[in-house]
Amino acid sequence: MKETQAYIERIRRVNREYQRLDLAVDDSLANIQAGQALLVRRIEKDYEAEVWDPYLRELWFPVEAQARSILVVEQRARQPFLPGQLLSIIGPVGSPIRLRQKLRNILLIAHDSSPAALLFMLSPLLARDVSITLVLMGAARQYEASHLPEALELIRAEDNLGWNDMVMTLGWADQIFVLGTPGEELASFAKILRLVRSRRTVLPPRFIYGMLQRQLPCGLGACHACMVNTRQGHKLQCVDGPAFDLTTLRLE
Amino acid sequence: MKETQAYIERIRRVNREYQRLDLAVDDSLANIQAGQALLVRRIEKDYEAEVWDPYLRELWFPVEAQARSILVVEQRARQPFLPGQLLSIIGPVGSPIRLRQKLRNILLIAHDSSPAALLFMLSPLLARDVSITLVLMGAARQYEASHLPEALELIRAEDNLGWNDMVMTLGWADQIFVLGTPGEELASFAKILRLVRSRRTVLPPRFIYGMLQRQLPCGLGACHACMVNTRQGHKLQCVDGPAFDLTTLRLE
Amino acid sequence: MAIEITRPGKYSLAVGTPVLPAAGTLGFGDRYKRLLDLSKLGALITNPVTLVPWNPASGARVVPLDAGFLLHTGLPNPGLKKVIRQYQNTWSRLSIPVILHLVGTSAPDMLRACARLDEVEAIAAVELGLSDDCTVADALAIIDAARSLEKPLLVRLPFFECMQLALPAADAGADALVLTAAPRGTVRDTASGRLTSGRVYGPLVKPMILRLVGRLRRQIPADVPIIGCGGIHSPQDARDYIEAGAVAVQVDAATWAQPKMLERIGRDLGGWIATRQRNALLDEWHPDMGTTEALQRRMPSEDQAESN
Amino acid sequence: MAIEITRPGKYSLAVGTPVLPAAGTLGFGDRYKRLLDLSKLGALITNPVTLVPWNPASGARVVPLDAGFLLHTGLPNPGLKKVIRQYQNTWSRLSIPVILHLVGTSAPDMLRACARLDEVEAIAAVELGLSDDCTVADALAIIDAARSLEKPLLVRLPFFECMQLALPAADAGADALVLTAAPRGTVRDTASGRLTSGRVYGPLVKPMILRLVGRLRRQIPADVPIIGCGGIHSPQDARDYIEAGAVAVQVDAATWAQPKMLERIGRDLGGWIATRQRNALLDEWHPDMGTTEALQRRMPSEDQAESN
Ligand SMILES: Cc1cc2nc3c(=O)[nH]c(=O)nc-3n(C[C@H](O)[C@H](O)[C@H](O)COP(=O)(O)OP(=O)(O)OC[C@H]3O[C@@H](n4cnc5c(N)ncnc54)[C@H](O)[C@@H]3O)c2cc1C
Ligand SMILES: Cc1cc2nc3c(=O)[nH]c(=O)nc-3n(C[C@H](O)[C@H](O)[C@H](O)COP(=O)(O)OP(=O)(O)OC[C@H]3O[C@@H](n4cnc5c(N)ncnc54)[C@H](O)[C@@H]3O)c2cc1C
Ligand SMILES: Cc1cc2nc3c(=O)[nH]c(=O)nc-3n(C[C@H](O)[C@H](O)[C@H](O)COP(=O)(O)O)c2cc1C
Ligand SMILES: Cc1cc2nc3c(=O)[nH]c(=O)nc-3n(C[C@H](O)[C@H](O)[C@H](O)COP(=O)(O)O)c2cc1C
Ligand code: FES
Ligand code: FES
Repeated sequence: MKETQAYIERIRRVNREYQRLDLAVDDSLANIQAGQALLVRRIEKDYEAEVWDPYLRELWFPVEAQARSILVVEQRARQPFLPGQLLSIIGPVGSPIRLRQKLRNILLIAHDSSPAALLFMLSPLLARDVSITLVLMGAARQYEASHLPEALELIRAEDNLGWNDMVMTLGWADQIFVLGTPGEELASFAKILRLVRSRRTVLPPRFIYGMLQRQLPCGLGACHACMVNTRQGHKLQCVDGPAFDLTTLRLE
Repeated sequence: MKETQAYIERIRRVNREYQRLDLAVDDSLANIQAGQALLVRRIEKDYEAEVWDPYLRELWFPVEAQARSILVVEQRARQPFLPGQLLSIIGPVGSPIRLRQKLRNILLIAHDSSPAALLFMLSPLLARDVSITLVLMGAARQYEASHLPEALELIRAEDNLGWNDMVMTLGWADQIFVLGTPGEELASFAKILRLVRSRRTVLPPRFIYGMLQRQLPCGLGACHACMVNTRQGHKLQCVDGPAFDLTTLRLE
Repeated sequence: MAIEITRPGKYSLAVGTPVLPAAGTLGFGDRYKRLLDLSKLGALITNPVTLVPWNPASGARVVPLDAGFLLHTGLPNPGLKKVIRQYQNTWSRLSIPVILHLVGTSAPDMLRACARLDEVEAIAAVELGLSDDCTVADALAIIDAARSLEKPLLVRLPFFECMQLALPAADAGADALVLTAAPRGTVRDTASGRLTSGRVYGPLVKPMILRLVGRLRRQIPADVPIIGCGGIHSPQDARDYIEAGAVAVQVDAATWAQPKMLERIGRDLGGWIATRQRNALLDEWHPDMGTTEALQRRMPSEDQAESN
Repeated sequence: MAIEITRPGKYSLAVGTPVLPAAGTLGFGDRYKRLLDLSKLGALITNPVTLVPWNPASGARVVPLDAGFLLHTGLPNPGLKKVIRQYQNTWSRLSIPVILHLVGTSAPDMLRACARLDEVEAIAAVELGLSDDCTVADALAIIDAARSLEKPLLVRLPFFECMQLALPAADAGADALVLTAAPRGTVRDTASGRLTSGRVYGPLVKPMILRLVGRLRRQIPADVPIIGCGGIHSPQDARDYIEAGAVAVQVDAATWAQPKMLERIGRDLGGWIATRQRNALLDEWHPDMGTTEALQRRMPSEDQAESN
């Protein structure tokens, strides 16, 4: 956890809706892992002469690591970025997600959210021959996925959040990671959890995780704005998260 | 006086410090005259989704008219503009300056201010064979003028606001227009007026004008933030100005 | 649609649209005619007027801030007598009621001003502005004197003092409370380098005043309408005030940045917008485009932009 | 440099640098160690602590606004006993004094809390936070109980109520007044669509609080120092508060956006910056650059940019 500077090295439009930014980052971010994120602020040369809108740092989950010091992020294409733009980054923020050792089938679910926060694990998992299913639900069904690896099984859910072969997909999965509706993440997790429980009666620990993507004022455990209730007491998204076991998170 | 839209048609860097923007403007601005200005706000396609920083409209004095609906403005080169940028314009703001009929020699003075607000009259005056002297004083001495018409006589004042041949220049001038220190315009006018009075004992009416460039909240006489005191009572920069006869303006 | 924005009773004022310009925004009604359609607003509120003429403030008047600015005019005006003489014909010709904003200086001033105001038919109601330094006792004396008026009396409360003044003002006979005048602040004027005071405008003012409206709506008698004012920059901002308990709103500085926004908020809350479909009557829901329509004329088409 | 930030007398607190983090900004002192040099600040003020544990607020916690944001945490904390147990060693090791922020709930709570606080040597002073809904009588009872403390007592006043509470709080024995807590506001949470309340942060808060500081400095006894807090985002903002009469300042949300800014303000007002020349010790006056220095490494040179 450090404050460092980075700049936008390259900008690629990957499809109609999204662009990917290659960020040249400090070495301290070289070992960032899936689940961890960056708190990012655009800066000018003169750090003091800042624009205060937007005020808080944005939470960027990398989607790919290229060279040692190049992290790739995915942003809406209509967001105006320029190569050479300087960034101030606080990170890595959060704890790495904990994948099972003997993982064979992983299920990723994005409900009303871009799946970007789930994409960083794709390459390493594909390299380990893990089969990956990505289910896009609700508003996420509109997500354009043409740029994602072909080895990925992509499912667009139906209106009611279900999909063909849902029972099989849920049965096969060794581990599930869920992104929820922005601003309503807990309600969204509760819905998905109900769906999963209706197909699998026993949910072992460390089987299904919800990943929080709330805006973080401080990002390092000081302000307590990101606190969640769990059966093990209060936890912080920015320190203990972003992934929380959905069977222990209090979702009301 | 209307609210219309314009866009930036072309951007030219004219020297190290300045760029000129060609604005494609509404026909209602075709007859804008020297002294009049535009109140400008950058807008997006969706007028409601505005950024509120900067909040107030900027005051832009055109420096040149090209085709019927092209107005040129001069801006600092480091201001980031893009061709195609949409603008919302309220204008023309203010009253045209009143040039003498039989003008032969005009003296323009920019004290601590870019001379941009004085440049719109250059071409028409040069076409009428009027000789023009532009004196750059104080911080304005750094103004890069390589792009201004060669026919213009350019003088950079000395530290003490004087210059070689000052007595002659002041003696010859039929009319004088002065721009003052931003934020301290009245004090600045008072200084220049003292300087002129020390060389010419009689200052006829409509001989020496100060041009105000204060930021205008409304620009059309409603908010009364731009009020000045004159010997003829209160006047508004945005309606009666920007040029005021320095012998009638109350400068304290 | 007729919305009563003052207490029902002997004198009451109804407007067609619950959107008004805040005092000081539109001048006296003659300046914005070409930039917006006043008939889409509920009423005109005039610039502040004092019994005797006031001079403009000296020193810095406008200081830009982040997403806002500070303004200090000194409320210059030629005094009540001259204002009435100069503008009463303009007001008579307007299709909407005129509310004169009267600066609350002292009780004797108010008695004299009200006597004069009662004679002017073109004025439908009076909005009283109270000073920020005014004690509860001062305020009550001024309101009491202004209550001699035979027209509806709106009282606009200062920002910091409004929790204290609201209930006494309602009890003293205010027919409506306007919450609030723009908050006062002190900033460093970048030009002169000096600390300088004035009123602060910008979107960040809204959350604080919206909260005051919500709280005071629960505290003051239900028959005294509240009019919300502060930081309104969009139709949704205006609707937030209505949801918090205001019967109408006043829009201030946003009008200078985007004149048509005031009209658009008026159209929206006044029920004037019938449709928001693409290609519907352009003038109805892009009123700010005026006659230029540069968008249509020359903007690169969406598809071109996408294929870059 | 030693600056007394509380009333001279039996208990008084002096700091080396008149810049402090506002309560709630830095946690309990263990979180920001790698992002800023605490020794460049005058003291650490802890997150708010209550006698008994408090849970986090439900619903929206962070709502972005124009040049600002709204925050509502509910002040979650594990209660005084546990906080002391957990952090007193951390505090003992710090090179700057620690001020514990105590939430002023009730007089009996305060008596119990102060008895406990007096036992903890690592705590140099207490800052008392008063609720926005608290009447003058409530406030006095709470301050009176907290006055049982045998350490300096700073009192942080709520925004809207501070003109009313300042003089009574000083008379009741506050050793310093902190002006003010962040103002409360109500905004529409875009995610849920509901009106939601919390505290408002951003640069536009500063003009209003700066004015309050200027006015109150002239009203309260000269021996009661004022500490300014609200909307400080640069060394100049901090200096404005000092010019308006504050003896020290607290920096709040700016720290989250630019952690090094807090340190930079501390360096600036603490007299730590000896030079501002180009090519002077980089670490001294671009402390925010950390170890990356991307600027030097790869920025297109000025000349290239100029020749476009
Ligand atoms: C014993 C105790 C326990 C408490 N526990 C908690 C707690 O667990 N969590 C917590 O958050 N607070 C808690 N509080 C604090 C209490 O909620 C605060 O008094 C309140 O949040 C203060 O907010 P406010 O002053 O901004 O009031 P207001 O602005 O009046 O807001 C009060 C509530 O009404 C809503 N509201 C405001 N205006 C409107 C409107 N116009 N239309 C619709 N809704 C509106 C807001 O969303 C807000 O939640 C507790 C207080 C006490 C005394
Ligand atoms: C009869 C009468 C005539 C008046 N005439 C005029 C007039 O002609 N022009 C006019 O502008 N106002 C005039 N006023 C209004 C008077 O000045 C206001 O009461 C004052 O402006 C209120 O400002 P404030 O409440 O923001 O006070 P404050 O914030 O206390 O400000 C008062 C003045 O002190 C300065 N100041 C504030 N804080 C500091 C600080 N910390 N350090 C240094 N300076 C500081 C400010 O620049 C400001 O000018 C008049 C008032 C009366 C009663
Ligand atoms: C009781 C009172 C008397 C005032 N007298 C004068 C005055 O004589 N001249 C003047 O210019 N302003 C006067 N003002 C106006 C204030 O200076 C201040 O400008 C006004 O309240 C509004 O400020 P604003 O322009 O920042 O909105 C007076 C204000 C009050 C409340
Ligand atoms: C007297 C009082 C009692 C409070 N009790 C609780 C409580 O039991 N639980 C809680 O979460 N917050 C409680 N609060 C905290 C408020 O909800 C509020 O969050 C707090 O004052 C600060 O708000 P902020 O997080 O927006 O800064 C209490 C506040 C006060 C003043
Ligand atoms: S974001 Fe501040 S504690 Fe997590
Ligand atoms: S700018 Fe508003 S009256 Fe001149």
